[in-house]
Amino acid sequence: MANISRRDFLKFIGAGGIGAGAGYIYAESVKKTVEFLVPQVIPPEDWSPGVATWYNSLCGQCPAGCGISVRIREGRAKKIEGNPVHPVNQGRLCALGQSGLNALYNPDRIRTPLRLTGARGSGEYEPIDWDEAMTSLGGRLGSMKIQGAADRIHLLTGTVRGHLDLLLARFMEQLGAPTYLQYDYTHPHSLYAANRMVFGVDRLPYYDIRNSDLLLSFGADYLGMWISPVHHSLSYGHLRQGRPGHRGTCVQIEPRMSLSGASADRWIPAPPGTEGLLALAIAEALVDGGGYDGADRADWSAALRPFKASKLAPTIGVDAAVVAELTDAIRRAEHPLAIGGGPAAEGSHGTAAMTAVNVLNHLAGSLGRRGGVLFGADPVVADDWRVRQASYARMMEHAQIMGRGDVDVLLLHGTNPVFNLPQASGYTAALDKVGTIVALSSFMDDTTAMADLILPTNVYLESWGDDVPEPGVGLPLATLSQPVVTRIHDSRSAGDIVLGLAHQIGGELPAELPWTTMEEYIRHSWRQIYSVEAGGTDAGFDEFWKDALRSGVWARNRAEMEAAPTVSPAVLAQAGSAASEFDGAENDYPFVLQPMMTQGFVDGRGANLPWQQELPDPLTSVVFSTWVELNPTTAAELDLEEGDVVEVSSSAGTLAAPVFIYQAIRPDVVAIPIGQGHTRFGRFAEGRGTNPLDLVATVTDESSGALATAATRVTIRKTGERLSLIKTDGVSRDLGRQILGPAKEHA
Amino acid sequence: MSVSVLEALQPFKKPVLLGLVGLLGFLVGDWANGRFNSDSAPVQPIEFSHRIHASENQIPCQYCHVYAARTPSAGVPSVSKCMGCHQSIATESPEIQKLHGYWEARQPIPWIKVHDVPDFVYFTHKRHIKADLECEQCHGPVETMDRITRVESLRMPWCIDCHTENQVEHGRDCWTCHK
Amino acid sequence: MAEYQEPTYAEVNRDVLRTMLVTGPKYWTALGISMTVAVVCFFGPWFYQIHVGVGAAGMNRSAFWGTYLSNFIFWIGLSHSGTLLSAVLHITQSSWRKAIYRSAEAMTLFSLVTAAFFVMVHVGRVWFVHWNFPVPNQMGLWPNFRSPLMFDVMAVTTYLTASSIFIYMGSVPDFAAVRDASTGMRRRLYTIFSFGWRGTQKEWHTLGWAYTFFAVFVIPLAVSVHSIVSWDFAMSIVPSLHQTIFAPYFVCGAIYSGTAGIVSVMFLLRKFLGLERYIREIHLDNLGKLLITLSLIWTYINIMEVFTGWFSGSSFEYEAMKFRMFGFYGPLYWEMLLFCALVPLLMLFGKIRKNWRYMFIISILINIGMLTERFLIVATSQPRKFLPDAFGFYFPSPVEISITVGSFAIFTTLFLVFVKWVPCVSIYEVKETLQPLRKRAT
Amino acid sequence: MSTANTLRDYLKPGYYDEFDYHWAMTIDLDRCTGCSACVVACQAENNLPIVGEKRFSERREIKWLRIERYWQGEYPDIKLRFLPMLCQHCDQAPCETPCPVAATYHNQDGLNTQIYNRCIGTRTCAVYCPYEVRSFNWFTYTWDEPLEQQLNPDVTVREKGVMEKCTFCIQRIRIAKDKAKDDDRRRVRDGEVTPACVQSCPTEAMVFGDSKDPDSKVSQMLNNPRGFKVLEDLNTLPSVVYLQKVEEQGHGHG
Repeated sequence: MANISRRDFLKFIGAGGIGAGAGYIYAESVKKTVEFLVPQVIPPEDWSPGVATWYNSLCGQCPAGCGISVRIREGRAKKIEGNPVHPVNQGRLCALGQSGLNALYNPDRIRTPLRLTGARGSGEYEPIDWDEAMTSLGGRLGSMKIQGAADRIHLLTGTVRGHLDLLLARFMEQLGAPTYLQYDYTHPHSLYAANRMVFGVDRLPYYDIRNSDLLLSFGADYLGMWISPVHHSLSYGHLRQGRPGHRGTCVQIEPRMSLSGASADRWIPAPPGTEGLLALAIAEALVDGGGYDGADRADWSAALRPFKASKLAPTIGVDAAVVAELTDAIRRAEHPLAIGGGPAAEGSHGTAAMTAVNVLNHLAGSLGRRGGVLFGADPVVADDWRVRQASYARMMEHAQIMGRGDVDVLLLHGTNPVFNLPQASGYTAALDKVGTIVALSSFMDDTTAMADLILPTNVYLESWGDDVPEPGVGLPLATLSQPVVTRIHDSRSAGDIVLGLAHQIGGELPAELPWTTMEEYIRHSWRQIYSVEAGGTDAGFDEFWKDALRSGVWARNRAEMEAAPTVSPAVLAQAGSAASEFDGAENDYPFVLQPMMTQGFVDGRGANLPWQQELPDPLTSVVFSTWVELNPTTAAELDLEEGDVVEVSSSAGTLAAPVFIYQAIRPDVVAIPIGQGHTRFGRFAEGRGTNPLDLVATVTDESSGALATAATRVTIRKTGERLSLIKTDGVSRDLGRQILGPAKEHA
Repeated sequence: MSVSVLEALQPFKKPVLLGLVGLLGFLVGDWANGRFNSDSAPVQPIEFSHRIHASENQIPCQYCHVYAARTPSAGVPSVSKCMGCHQSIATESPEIQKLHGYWEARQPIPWIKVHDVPDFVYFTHKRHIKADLECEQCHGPVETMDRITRVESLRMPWCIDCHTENQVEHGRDCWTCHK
Repeated sequence: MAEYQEPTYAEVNRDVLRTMLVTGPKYWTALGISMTVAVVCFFGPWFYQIHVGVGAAGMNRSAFWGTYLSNFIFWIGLSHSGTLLSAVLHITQSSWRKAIYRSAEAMTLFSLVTAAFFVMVHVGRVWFVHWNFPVPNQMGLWPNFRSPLMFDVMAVTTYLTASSIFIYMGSVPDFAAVRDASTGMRRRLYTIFSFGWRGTQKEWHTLGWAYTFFAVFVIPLAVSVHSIVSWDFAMSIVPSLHQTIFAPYFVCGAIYSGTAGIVSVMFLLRKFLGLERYIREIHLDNLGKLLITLSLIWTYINIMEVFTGWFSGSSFEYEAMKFRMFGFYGPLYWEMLLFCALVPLLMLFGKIRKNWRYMFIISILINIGMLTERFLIVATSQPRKFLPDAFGFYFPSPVEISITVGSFAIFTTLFLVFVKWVPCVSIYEVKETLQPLRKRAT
Repeated sequence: MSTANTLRDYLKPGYYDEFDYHWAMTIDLDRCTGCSACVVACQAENNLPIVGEKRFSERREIKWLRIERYWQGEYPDIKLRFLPMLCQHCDQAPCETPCPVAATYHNQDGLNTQIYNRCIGTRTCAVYCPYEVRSFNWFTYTWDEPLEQQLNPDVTVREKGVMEKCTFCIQRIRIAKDKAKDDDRRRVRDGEVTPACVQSCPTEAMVFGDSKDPDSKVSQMLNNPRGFKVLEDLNTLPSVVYLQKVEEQGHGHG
């Protein structure tokens, strides 16, 4: 361009300038945001960046008492795994246990002490600080103690074992308050009762599934929710494939196929409440066929005569041939083992049924024998917690006292009776009569929501404590629970709160409970354990303690077994009829209700854990909801399809829930999972599903005082509404695609 | 009447040229920003000089960056570490006064990150040091710097090139650095 | 109807150029509406989707592909015929093509553009869509050349380039015509567009040669493009997609829907731009015959597909086919057969074949059918794959439906713009077909 | 040029023999009880999002490992069989070829990789995968405070529009290799790496290891006559081998 006019020149300058500016700003805008490199002021010694450390502790998700090992990065818990050296779970852990992180980091945890401002149950609370909470409560308890009105103080906890239990007991004792109860829906009262009756022991024996080669389970969902699932699963794996060329057989007798039923080789849907009879029928056949050769054989066959299979067949809905087969199997087996639980134990005569199972074990010669029922030595920590386990009957007495208005202060910890007791029990109403309800709780659950004062507790991952698993695995052991992370909210462990109260109250309590923190107390108690073991000296305890902290468990390195108790035929008469009776007439209420604990939620305590909510139910793949399981034929008769909302009603109550067509359930049984239907329990659980316990009539098993949850009859009505169940399954048949492996010739 | 394209294009000539000039300007501006206002050497809360420590006092890198050989991250020294020496040394200098300020307040020093690898990369110092790389290879002649400056781009092509030259075992498998 | 009066050269210029130079309110309203729909139904929802994630669409586990992909195929399909047809007919020197090929090729172009949009709507992270191209980048990574989707990117881009060159080349003389008929800025523009076309013998010769060359070049390309698109499916091992027949199936289907598309467009152009004298029964008649042939081939392939499903005897193929024919989407399947296999048979009757209204309706029905076909291919295959436990279901979300509607608006908009910038009937080639004037005088 | 190179190696004949590891897994269906511990273990280890009820109902859940259920027979002679389904890390993976940007490919450990940074979300891999083990991030998921504190710092948190799947816990493999290098071992010892699912399995049904090492536990399991591969006819050469459930004879449905 030869001649550029002046204004053109300016234009070019402008263009260039604007361009340059734009370029500069652009470069500025794409710069990374400034990141900081923040050092520690004083680095902790066992810390280095980007490297994980593991702490061993105790799982608090269910009473099985597994040892856990938690992965910590930069002071935060990242993963929970089983403690490899723990004899109960040997490094393995169930889904619920692993979801413990959801409890620790749950967004709905109670973060500060709360005082009720509105009406009870209104959920209107004001945050207060700890001193205020402790002084007011301590003062209250103290004054009651002085007035000698301490017996008007009740303490109700969930299953609490080990030294925390002893601490609580001591505290109540010093306070002069006799009532300290533990209520846990999962506690198998009838099984305990039966064992007391037959074996004369008040402790669960160890069922050696691992080494047995024939496992007869009368309703016990040992892989699902029975006593110690993870340990049983380990044993099951060994039973199946652990011994080369020698595969154990499993038979499951239950009206609705449980997780264990699915894994069993044979599933026998005996009518609900007749499992006991079947056990006796087998026992009879065994004695009759000479499978039992004890000295008292004659007495046994006499006592068992009424249970001849041929006679019973119509009642127990299992024909004599099957009984014969099972009997042969037992006779052929080297290590037969019978276990009982679940619906069989939840009948109106659950104790009798469990007695029958025990008897069968005796006659099969499985007592005190490898692969059978083993009786362990005394535990290393006093285990009178069992005495405090309140059966339904005992809860009702306690409720009556409350109802009379004779309870001024009720201390609650780690239990949720409002949810876990049937409405018909009227517990909630009685609760309302209590002067002051104080809840030591991490979550605002159905019961905590009734409290006047709420003291937020640490979850187990933040607490000191210890535990003796029940049943022990043969060797006396104790699990140590230590905080794996620093408290994330302004909460305290139950033990610390109690110790704090003791000092508040004053009097002789501080002397009797001299420890200031739970840690100190546990350390002290373990010192005692140690000195007993070491023969009266506590030299070298510090080493021992370091070890314990590192391994998270201490076990005496030799198994100690007691001889098998003798069993007399008299127990049969003592136990009475093993056949269950039901609430409600058969023609008004054609179906039997089976409220079932699911592995995901246990008795509902897992419902606030998002991972559990999002975990497809192992048997149905349903998530987020309550469903009503029906047999296909039943559904067809009632013209019901999956997702049809039905109204299930018993003499005690009514609920509405969508139908799920379950292939493996008796046509005359309706199963509903427990766990959902919380009124208060945080964002993940609230207003979701319904609680089948509202249907349960208050039938109790006299011998154990347990609530017979499987002894209610119900009727079903189609509402016409639909509510499509959320599930992950598409089509649960393999359409001949041989997805589970090439078809075998014989199949 | 003409049908010549060039003629028709005449009036568009100037706008196009203007555009080009603008573009040129843009590039210049972009470059200028990098040159004169780069974020490769930010001003730190304390004028810490690597030259004094590493060069004059001959303190080895890992005396302060203790974690470098042991863990994925080199780790910036803790305040207590600094105080370890500066309790007594050069206490009167204003910069050290700042340090003391942080120490007494038990506050960490908010150092600005200079060598910041892109997100979603799992870089580990340990492996690189165990492979006998010199710190200088990535961090440049730190011992000559009063204010620490980024000399390498720390971007993926740079990583890949080095991995390729040194024939790092599976050094170009994505899962070596991304997870 | 009066005896058909061939237009004179002058008339041709006048009539065709009028469509460009004279613009009535009708046009503006049409343009306004289509643009609004495009923005509201397509871009709005799309940006919303970019914001929240592809979850805005109805796709889910086991149905990872949805309407976005089926629409992509549909538009690619529609693009066929345009260029392909015009090329084939050019080589076979069938003179009836001359009046219609320009707009047909335009269709190709614009449906390709629309299809390209769907690629971007489909992917999860559209801001990285450029990684599909083998351009050097800061990570020093290259695309995966084994991927049928990569073939796709190549094929479609090539096809787009080729067709645009093809259509442009064919329009140069007409641009010149426009240039000569206009003044001012427009004249300037068209001077540039027409590369200073003078109409000398040499120029005509070169154009003719280059044009024929391109025609030959474009035909295999067009065929390959849709074969490759079909491989997106056929290369998977998904039952009912993993079939050798897919390539011919797709190509035939593409030409089929494309030709039908041309009929619809012809009808509209003729009606609204008053080109009755140029677009005539003969075109309709020939296109009709073509359609019948294609519909028969298409029907045959469909029967074969069902046959393979049955004959294979594998539960996988069988279940998938059963689901397609009698499952939730069964009705759609039969609707497709009705529209694409039965209805076209009506065109066997000359009366219907020569009637603009009937043909228009039929052509629309065919394309509805083809749209359904593509949808079924996507929606009924994935939810019935191998593991029954993972069987699922797919239903398009409002966002998807709206975007589908919007895509038609995009196409319309582009076409409306096109008719104002390029003579939608080739002036010079039409002239070639006319009797010289003096002949007509005698 | 990493990807390009990986691909070139991949096309070489006998590439599989050149693996320096070949991670494999066996799942004994005779031990598996369907308890789902592995599912949660995976969720915890790999930062799988909590998607919520709505997303679940839309079948948009993200699970790298799921339990499939198959009923056999009719009541009362009925059986329920479980099939844990996770990425099979096929040696001839149908999902690897179609990714236009090579975000998924086969690496030298016989692993089927998934590179989140590179993924543009065409979802082709998921369509091509016969096992349907790939999950797509239809949205960007968030964690309610303070749940995010649990996130595993060793694993990338994925954003919307990205495909993800089981990695055989690559982060654990890397840590193990790192450790091996530290004590100057050429190879990782057998049992040094256990993916989260294998680690948690209460019945010890899952075994993981290097199938190139003839002495490894997994190699021995691979010789088990009960072994089979799901959808073997597709010849995808999975690295996950299932051991068939043993069916008792004589009664019921066998």
